[in-house]
Amino acid sequence: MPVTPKFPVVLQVRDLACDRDGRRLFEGLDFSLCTGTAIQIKGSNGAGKTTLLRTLIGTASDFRGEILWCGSPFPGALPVLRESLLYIGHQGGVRDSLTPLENLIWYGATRESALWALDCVDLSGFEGSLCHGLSAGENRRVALARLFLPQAPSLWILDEPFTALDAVGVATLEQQMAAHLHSGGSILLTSHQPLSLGRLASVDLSDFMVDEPLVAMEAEHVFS
Amino acid sequence: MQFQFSSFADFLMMDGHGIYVWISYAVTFAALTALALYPWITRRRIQRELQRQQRIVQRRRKVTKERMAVVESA
Amino acid sequence: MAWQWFHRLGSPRWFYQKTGAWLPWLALASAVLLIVGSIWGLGFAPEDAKQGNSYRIIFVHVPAAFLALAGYYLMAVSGAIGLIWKMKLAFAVMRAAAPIGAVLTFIALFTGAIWGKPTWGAYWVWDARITSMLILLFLYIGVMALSQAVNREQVADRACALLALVGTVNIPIIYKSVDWWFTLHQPATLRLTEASSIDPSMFYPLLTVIIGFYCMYAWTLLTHTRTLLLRREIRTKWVQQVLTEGK
Amino acid sequence: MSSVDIHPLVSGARAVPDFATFLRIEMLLALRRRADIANPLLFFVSVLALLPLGLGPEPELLANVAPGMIWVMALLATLLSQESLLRSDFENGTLEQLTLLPQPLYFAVLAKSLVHWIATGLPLALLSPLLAVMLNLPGEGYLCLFVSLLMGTASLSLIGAIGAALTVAVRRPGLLLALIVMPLYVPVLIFGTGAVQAAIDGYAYSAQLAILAALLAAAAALAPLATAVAVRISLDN
Repeated sequence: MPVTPKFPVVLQVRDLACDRDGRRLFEGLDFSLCTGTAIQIKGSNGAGKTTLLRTLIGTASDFRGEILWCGSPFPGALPVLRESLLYIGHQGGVRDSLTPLENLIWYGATRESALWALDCVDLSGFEGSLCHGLSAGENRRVALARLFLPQAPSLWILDEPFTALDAVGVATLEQQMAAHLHSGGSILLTSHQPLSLGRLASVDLSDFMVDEPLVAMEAEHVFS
Repeated sequence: MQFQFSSFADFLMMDGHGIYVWISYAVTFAALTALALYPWITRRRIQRELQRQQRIVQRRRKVTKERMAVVESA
Repeated sequence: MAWQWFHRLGSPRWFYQKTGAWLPWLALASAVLLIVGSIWGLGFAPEDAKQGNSYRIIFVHVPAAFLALAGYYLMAVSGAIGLIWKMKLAFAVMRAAAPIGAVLTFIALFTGAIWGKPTWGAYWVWDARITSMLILLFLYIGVMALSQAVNREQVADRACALLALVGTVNIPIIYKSVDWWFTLHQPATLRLTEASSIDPSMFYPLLTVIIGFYCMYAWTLLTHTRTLLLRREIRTKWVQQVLTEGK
Repeated sequence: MSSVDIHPLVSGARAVPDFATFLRIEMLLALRRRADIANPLLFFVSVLALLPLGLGPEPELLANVAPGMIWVMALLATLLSQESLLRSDFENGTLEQLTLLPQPLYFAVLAKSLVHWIATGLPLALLSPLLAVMLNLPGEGYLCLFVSLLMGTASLSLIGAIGAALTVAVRRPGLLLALIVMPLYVPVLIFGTGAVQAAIDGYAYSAQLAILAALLAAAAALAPLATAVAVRISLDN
């Protein structure tokens, strides 16, 4: 039996280019995400950070290049990827007519684990009040409580997870991320602020920007 | 096969049904003509749009070139 | 290989260059057939025994109604091809087919209403066919409204294709139900187009106009698709060449 | 093989809500946002109450228009409440989360349509005897009106969800949803009113009800599929 490496690759991106409204956002993007590591996607506003994440979870389908989940290519690999995916987007996926507890139960949590996770994000006591009564930061913490559920999926894709969080919240989240990486999970996140995580790589989308998005294209594409 | 009407006026009248028949044909061919003309109009608009975009690109190139020159000379 | 052929057919540039050669012939054929057929139908076909001269509207009403329905299926099929193979050309054809189909449906409705006046004594009668045509017009308008409302072209393409497909599944049901509804509410009156036995002296001009309409439809669809392609592919070199040279 | 070591493909054990949880929470939401759904319903019931004031109180006249009027109002009530079916979920990101679940979107969409029907069609069907009394519908039509509304509104909810999914990302949908969905509602309307009319006239109406049931079966099988595709299309934005 060959020596199994400590950090095998789960998600591979090869020569990826994403378009939006006929405008090329970035091209030639290459990176690999291994178990136990995190990648921080950087880039200025409009560089395509959110589009990249939405491409990787399969919501946006306008890309060229290759994306591989555990070696098998998109879009065939998407159903398997979704089984180990936890995605929190710009909109947290929290319904304001539900209580934090009900929101977590909708995500498949049991009552006990939901209460525990809410306690972790310092929302104990709020589990029974409707979310539209909570502040923006508190709503964000309800969304992030999913990361604290036991049996959280192994791949975390997070879009600006630190927005609207206070210093304590940021510290708690960083701690949880470190624990997740330690237990063999992997994280892909966009954030403007510097992170203190052990195994962290960063990808700057500005390095893959197209110089002149308006210039005439030589090649033509039959399939959109 | 022969012409069914005795005179041209008769042809236009069609026993009192002329108005209905002629309006139908007129509207049909007007609509078909409008359909046929529409691509021409759009094409002209696209041409103008392309010229506008090319002007923008040229201006941007010129501006960046000038700026580069300023930076290099400084 | 079959795939290569398919791939090439899907290339907007190949399509644009290839169809450019067909256009004059199609235009000529449709002009000749439409003019000959119309004059034949208006002046030389014999008068109808029951309806008199007003029946001459048949020569524009029937072809328009024919193509309005066929056009919807064509739109849905090209939408399906676009959805399955993500082919940009198929979406362009679909988008071009919507307004053309809507105009043809309007022609069929309008001439049907005009025809109703001398036949039934009223412009609008809730006849099964006219009602079905009206619903078809709404289906077309729905697709066009959706394509206008969605901002991103690619999303609009796929949304319209899906809507067209849903409409296609529904059209037979709608037609059957409207037919049933009509027989329920009204005893069979004089139908506008009795398909039973049409005399050859009326059938040949009708056939001429129908073929003329088909040619016209093909020509219109091609020109609309071509302009749509120019707009969508404006960033490619070949489109910019076409646009700057062909002034 | 490439030089990198690739993690073997394994299915993650992701906690996933079951259909019952799903349905329960959707019901809870419908209950808490009842104004969104109830207001169109109440609006059309009040329109029906205004109708005799406009048409005149003659019992025969009202009885003549009753089946059609009640059915058109049912159609408009389901249509108007359809717009809020997916919109708030789209805005708060829950709809996107729904598409990321490993199980097919079909069941989630079906649950949503079911809850929509329970919140609009069912109360409307239950209210129908009252509306029928107000509009002087002959007694023979009551049962048929109730049953046809029960089945017909379920089809309307299912079909309308397609339109709701297609227009969910449109910023100002206005009457777009109505424009898209209205033609698709025609068969249900025709057979619904046809059944009630037949019942009033003393004919057998089981054939029409059977067709309504067939339409419902087809809608339940196909409409959520189309809705699921439409949701994915709308989210790719």
